[in-house]
Amino acid sequence: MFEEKQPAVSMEKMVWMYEQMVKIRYYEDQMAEVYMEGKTPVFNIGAGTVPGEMHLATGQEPAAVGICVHLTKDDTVTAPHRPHHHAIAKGVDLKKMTAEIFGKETGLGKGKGGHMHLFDPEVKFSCGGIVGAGIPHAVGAAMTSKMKGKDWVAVAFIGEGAANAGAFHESLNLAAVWNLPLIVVVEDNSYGISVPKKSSTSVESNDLRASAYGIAGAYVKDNDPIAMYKVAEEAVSRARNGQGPTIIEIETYRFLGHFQGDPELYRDQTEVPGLRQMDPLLKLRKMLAESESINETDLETMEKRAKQEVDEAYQFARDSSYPDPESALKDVFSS
Amino acid sequence: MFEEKQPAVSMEKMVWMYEQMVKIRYYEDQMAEVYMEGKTPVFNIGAGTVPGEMHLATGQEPAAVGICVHLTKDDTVTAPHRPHHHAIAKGVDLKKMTAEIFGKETGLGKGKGGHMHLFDPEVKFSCGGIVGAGIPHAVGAAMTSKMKGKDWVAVAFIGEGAANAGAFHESLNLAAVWNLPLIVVVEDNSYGISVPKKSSTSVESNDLRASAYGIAGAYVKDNDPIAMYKVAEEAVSRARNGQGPTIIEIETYRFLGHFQGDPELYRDQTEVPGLRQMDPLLKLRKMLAESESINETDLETMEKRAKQEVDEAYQFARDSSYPDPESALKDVFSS
Amino acid sequence: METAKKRVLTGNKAMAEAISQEMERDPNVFVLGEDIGKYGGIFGSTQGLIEKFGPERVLDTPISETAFIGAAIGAAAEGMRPIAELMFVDFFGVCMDQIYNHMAKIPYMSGGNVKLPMVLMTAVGGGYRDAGQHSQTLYATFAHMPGMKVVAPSNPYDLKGMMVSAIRDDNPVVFMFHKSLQGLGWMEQLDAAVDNVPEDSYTVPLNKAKVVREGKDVTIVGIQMMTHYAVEAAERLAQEGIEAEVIDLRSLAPIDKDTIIESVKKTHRLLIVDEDYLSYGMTAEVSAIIAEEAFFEMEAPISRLAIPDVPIPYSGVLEDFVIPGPNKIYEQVKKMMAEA
Amino acid sequence: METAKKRVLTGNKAMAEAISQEMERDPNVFVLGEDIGKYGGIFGSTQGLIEKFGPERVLDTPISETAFIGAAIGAAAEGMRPIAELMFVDFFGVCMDQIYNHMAKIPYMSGGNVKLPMVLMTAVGGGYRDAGQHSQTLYATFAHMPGMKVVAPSNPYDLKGMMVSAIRDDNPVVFMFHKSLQGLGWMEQLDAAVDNVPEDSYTVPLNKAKVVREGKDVTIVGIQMMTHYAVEAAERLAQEGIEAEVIDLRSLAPIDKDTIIESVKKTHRLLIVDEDYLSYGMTAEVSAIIAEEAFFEMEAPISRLAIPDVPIPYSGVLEDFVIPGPNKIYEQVKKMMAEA
Ligand SMILES: Cc1ncc(C[n+]2csc(CCOP(=O)(O)OP(=O)(O)O)c2C)c(N)n1
Ligand SMILES: Cc1ncc(C[n+]2csc(CCOP(=O)(O)OP(=O)(O)O)c2C)c(N)n1
Ligand SMILES: [Mg+2]
Ligand SMILES: [Mg+2]
Repeated sequence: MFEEKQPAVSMEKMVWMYEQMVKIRYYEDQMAEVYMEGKTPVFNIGAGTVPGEMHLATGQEPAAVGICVHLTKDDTVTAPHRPHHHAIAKGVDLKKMTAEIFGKETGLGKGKGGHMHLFDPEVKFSCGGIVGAGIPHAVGAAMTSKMKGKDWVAVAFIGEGAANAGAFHESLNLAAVWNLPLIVVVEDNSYGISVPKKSSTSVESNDLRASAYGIAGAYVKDNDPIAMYKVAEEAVSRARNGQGPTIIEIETYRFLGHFQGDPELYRDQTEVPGLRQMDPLLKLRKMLAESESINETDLETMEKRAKQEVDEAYQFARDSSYPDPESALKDVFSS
Repeated sequence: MFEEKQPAVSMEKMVWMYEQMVKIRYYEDQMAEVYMEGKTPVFNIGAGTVPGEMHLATGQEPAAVGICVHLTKDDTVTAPHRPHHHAIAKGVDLKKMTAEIFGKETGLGKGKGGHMHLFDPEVKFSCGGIVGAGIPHAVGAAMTSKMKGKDWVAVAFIGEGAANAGAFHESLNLAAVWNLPLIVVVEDNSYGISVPKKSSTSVESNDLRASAYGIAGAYVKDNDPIAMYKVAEEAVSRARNGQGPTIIEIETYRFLGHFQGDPELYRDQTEVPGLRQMDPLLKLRKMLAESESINETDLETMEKRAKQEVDEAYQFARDSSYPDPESALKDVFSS
Repeated sequence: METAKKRVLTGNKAMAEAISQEMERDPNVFVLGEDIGKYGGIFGSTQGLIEKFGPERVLDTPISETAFIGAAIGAAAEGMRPIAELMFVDFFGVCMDQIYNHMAKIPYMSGGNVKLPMVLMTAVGGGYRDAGQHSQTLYATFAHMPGMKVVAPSNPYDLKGMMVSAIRDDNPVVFMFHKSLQGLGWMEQLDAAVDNVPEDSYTVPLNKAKVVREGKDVTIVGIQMMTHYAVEAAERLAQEGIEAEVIDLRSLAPIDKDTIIESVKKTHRLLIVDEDYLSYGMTAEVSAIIAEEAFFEMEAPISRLAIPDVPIPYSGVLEDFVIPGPNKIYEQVKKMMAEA
Repeated sequence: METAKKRVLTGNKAMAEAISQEMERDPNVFVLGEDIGKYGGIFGSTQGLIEKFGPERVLDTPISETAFIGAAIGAAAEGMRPIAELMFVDFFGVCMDQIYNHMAKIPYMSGGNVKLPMVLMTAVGGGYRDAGQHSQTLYATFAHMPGMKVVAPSNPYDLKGMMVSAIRDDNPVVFMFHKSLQGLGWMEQLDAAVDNVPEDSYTVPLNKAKVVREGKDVTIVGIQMMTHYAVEAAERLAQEGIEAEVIDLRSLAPIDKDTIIESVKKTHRLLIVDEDYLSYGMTAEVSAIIAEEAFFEMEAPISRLAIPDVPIPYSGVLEDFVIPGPNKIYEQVKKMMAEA
């Protein structure tokens, strides 16, 4: 448990992580609301301000912030279908990201990609809707780093369900053989849609699979951002120093359904309230509030700032125009 | 080394293995010759009695016989692009198999499949030309065994190169989660075509990957058929008793090129003579010859019998007719 | 059957009923795929099955499409009759080797000695803003490859009857169902997704197109959603005195040439409408068949409408622009009639 | 260039030269794939490269197509210009997700903000008895999908020039080379596999078909091996007074409609010949383009020849029966001329 005595993590980093977590949580809460606009009284996934599938990361903030705190914009992040927390922690342009999710012409992809397809080359962030498919892309970024003689690292985020896809195995073996600066972060939120981990995964945790590639593995329990910070710090430093790949698995919590609108008939109704009791955001806030270097006003100011940034992003998205229908024909090829 | 003192393997089984090894070796030697018919003086892969790619298993006999000795015709074997030793050890109809390789209408597939696509449902044998792709088929056979409440096992043979394909990982995880009677035998012949194991594989040996699936793993060194026998005996018994999958890796020798016609510029020219010194066939013969229960005449009789069976198969193939060209249009669908 | 006629089901329930009845009939039939157990399939095709048949015959899988579709092949080779669900057809690329190189070819390469009686069912189609990796139909990608029957029913009656046929067929059948025609509570509610479906088991053939509206002036060939849009357009055209004959292709492979040829012999004009990409797609194949086998029947160029060779974009305005709808069909026919 | 004209290369050496020259020109270009290092590529396309550029830029990979093609995508997104070799196109199914859902779509889904300047080169074609999983061309499987340029050159000159263009192109290019046209020592020796190839670098466009033989009576559209067979047939037909115009399609996507339309305006008759499966293939697309855009130019049904919707069989007699050859083309044209 991260309330326990911890070796020193600088207050600055801790505060950074907390602020990002606040931003992510607020972003997802807002999205949950906006997503229902135009979908009541009769839910219709294709209707409303934000249509299509929507996978929110509420409760999964620690995985993203605990490693992105060690990254610069030269480092690469690839994310899966549930990408908002990673995008925010990696510093993706929040306005353009939100506009993309709204399907607007000012979006990262001019409205062509949407929530599962956010690309911000400025901070080397990408994501996609095919489980496991982002791992090879991170391998390619790690290759580039090595070929160019840089100390850039590449981080691929995946869910625990994705660790059973062939792409996981092929990518880790390749990265290990080539000794690449790759880190795969497995977010174990207990489910792949409705399928519980024990029905999909033959080992307790995926860091154990590191031995199948002769690489480092680490496990973070209790959704603890500070433990994640430390494990990630080591992994990033190994990667930067040419010591090869790492698999990190973090136990995390999916507070919401797989996607918005998921009836969740497959999970015990008492599960989520139990998880909410261990909310990592509240725990970290409590810890900060109890520390001497930061006071309640500072925290509130910071929270306000984070939320304001989010509010501005949503406003920007709302104010933007939809793309010209004919623009659908552009961008297949660049000339 | 299998000359060393060994716990008891019945003479009957030992002799069975030896006879199969003789048959395989002689089959492959004959094939190497026949394959050149019509390809001299100018080699042309598409010409001759047996055209197309030809992957021979000379030197790799122990992997096949050491496990097939424990199987019945209710057990399933799936093999890769280098399938003759497995097919022979599993008891595939040698005449129809050879006719298929000759492209004749009496072949297992009426000339439609060829050397890489041998299907003998009578003994539940199949193979294919896509690296790793046979493993899932064996998983399906193992599922069937379990669903029907049988004690049938399924064995998937692959090369060490195939263990880095996604299908390997997905299949082993699935078989482990479902606790299926699956055995994957990895034949480490040091190369995937020209690529040495150390350039393709991030672990010493693939049995170590068993821990990534919480299953059993075993390693057989020195291409030893008797060590293979014992390891396989345990794996088969585990599978039959509902104790789940096993990965076996066996160190074996590729005496020939990847395929016939391979210039082998990538391997040291002294390597093969060295391997030939450790020929498992000669070693096993020596061991048998030194035993008390079998004499030289018995051995020679057996060798003759094995070779005769092979000669008859080749003769059958030669004597058979090519299929009617129009038959190419049949068998896409069964009615 | 008379009383059963009044019975109404959604697309997904019609499919689940077909599977359930076949599972009762034949102990070798089983289902496997992601979230097909308690969840009942993301698009509801397996609703109620696990409750009835238990987890031994309704198997939730890991996210390992190569392994579980390959396992279905292995099981089919041993005499089982698996139904594997690929959640979205868009995911085909992670397991296409098993589908294309093994499922489709093993029966042929074995000279007919290995049969693979299996169904690969998969959700297709767009129109609800799920973007480039979740909205394709990929009809032609599958139909191009010999060795698979490929069907795409457009209504609950056919979904049930063709699923029964698919399960009983001794060959691999790719069964594409359209998400919007499943009648799910969380999608737009379409009339086309609800239909009379008899409770008793029945079959609908896997190789027959169907004339769903008769007409003498122009033939419109559609499939799944496009059939419904074509009928909508035809009704509008009828008000202006243009009588379009609408054909629901239903089956992509084998393709029912005769029904199309017979129709163009009457109408002498042809528009083909597809929710797949235009180039190298279904519209091309149907056009080529006519240009080869009924060329002299045609009085005007053969016209086609499909996704204009772009990935499916996310934003509603863009997606609506690229997927053909009743309006585009209507306008295209008007243009054809004006020109010739 | 004048003196260079006499320089003769095989197909594989022309490709390797193109890659080598581009690697010299641009440090971001690198190659990865199975057996492309010391072995030089199973079909020789990377011969001599590792000796020249070392294992840092010529990378042998494990048998992990999803990982290494995906890695090429990731590297391209970071500004590298990878050339990935998929040894046989038939293996596409183990990595098609990376190709179809990522390589082809990321540029579009990113609104053009991510460029993927990469080449996926792969060996296609049959005729040498390698059976169902090693003999396909799959032209249409790739060309159907928007977001990739797909080319299939038919001679060493084009192999070099189009490879240079492909490497310099900022878009993903699928570069299909025909095994039989590589001029390898262990395959049948074909004249078509050897050609004049200038040493200096040059480019051949990726979107232009080429009239390789002029004629006035009938147009034959072919690609790769089929172009050569078409020319062979045309020469025989010429002896009988039938002048066939032969077009080498060269590029499947984008397809050069204009060259074909221009030709049929002259000949009014069209035969399309393909080494891919017939249904939903290239022959269908070309036919549909003409039936839509040059319908009134045609005086006879549009005819097509391709693999008759069966997997490629192993036995020589069977394979020869299913792959179109000069004879079948000759006979088909004779039939077309007799009929109309
Ligand atoms: C190859 C592939 N198969 C299936 C899916 C459908 N799918 C989307 S998300 C998901 C579950 C993913 O689970 P996990 O990796 O644990 O991530 P989580 O959703 O829990 O964050 C599935 C099966 C997909 N997108 N891609
Ligand atoms: C998916 C796939 N990729 C590549 C190939 C080409 N290929 C055929 S055999 C082979 C090497 C296989 O090596 P290994 O698994 O060690 O078996 P071995 O040939 O040594 O018996 C390769 C790369 C293939 N057939 N399938
Ligand atoms: Mg999960
Ligand atoms: Mg090997």
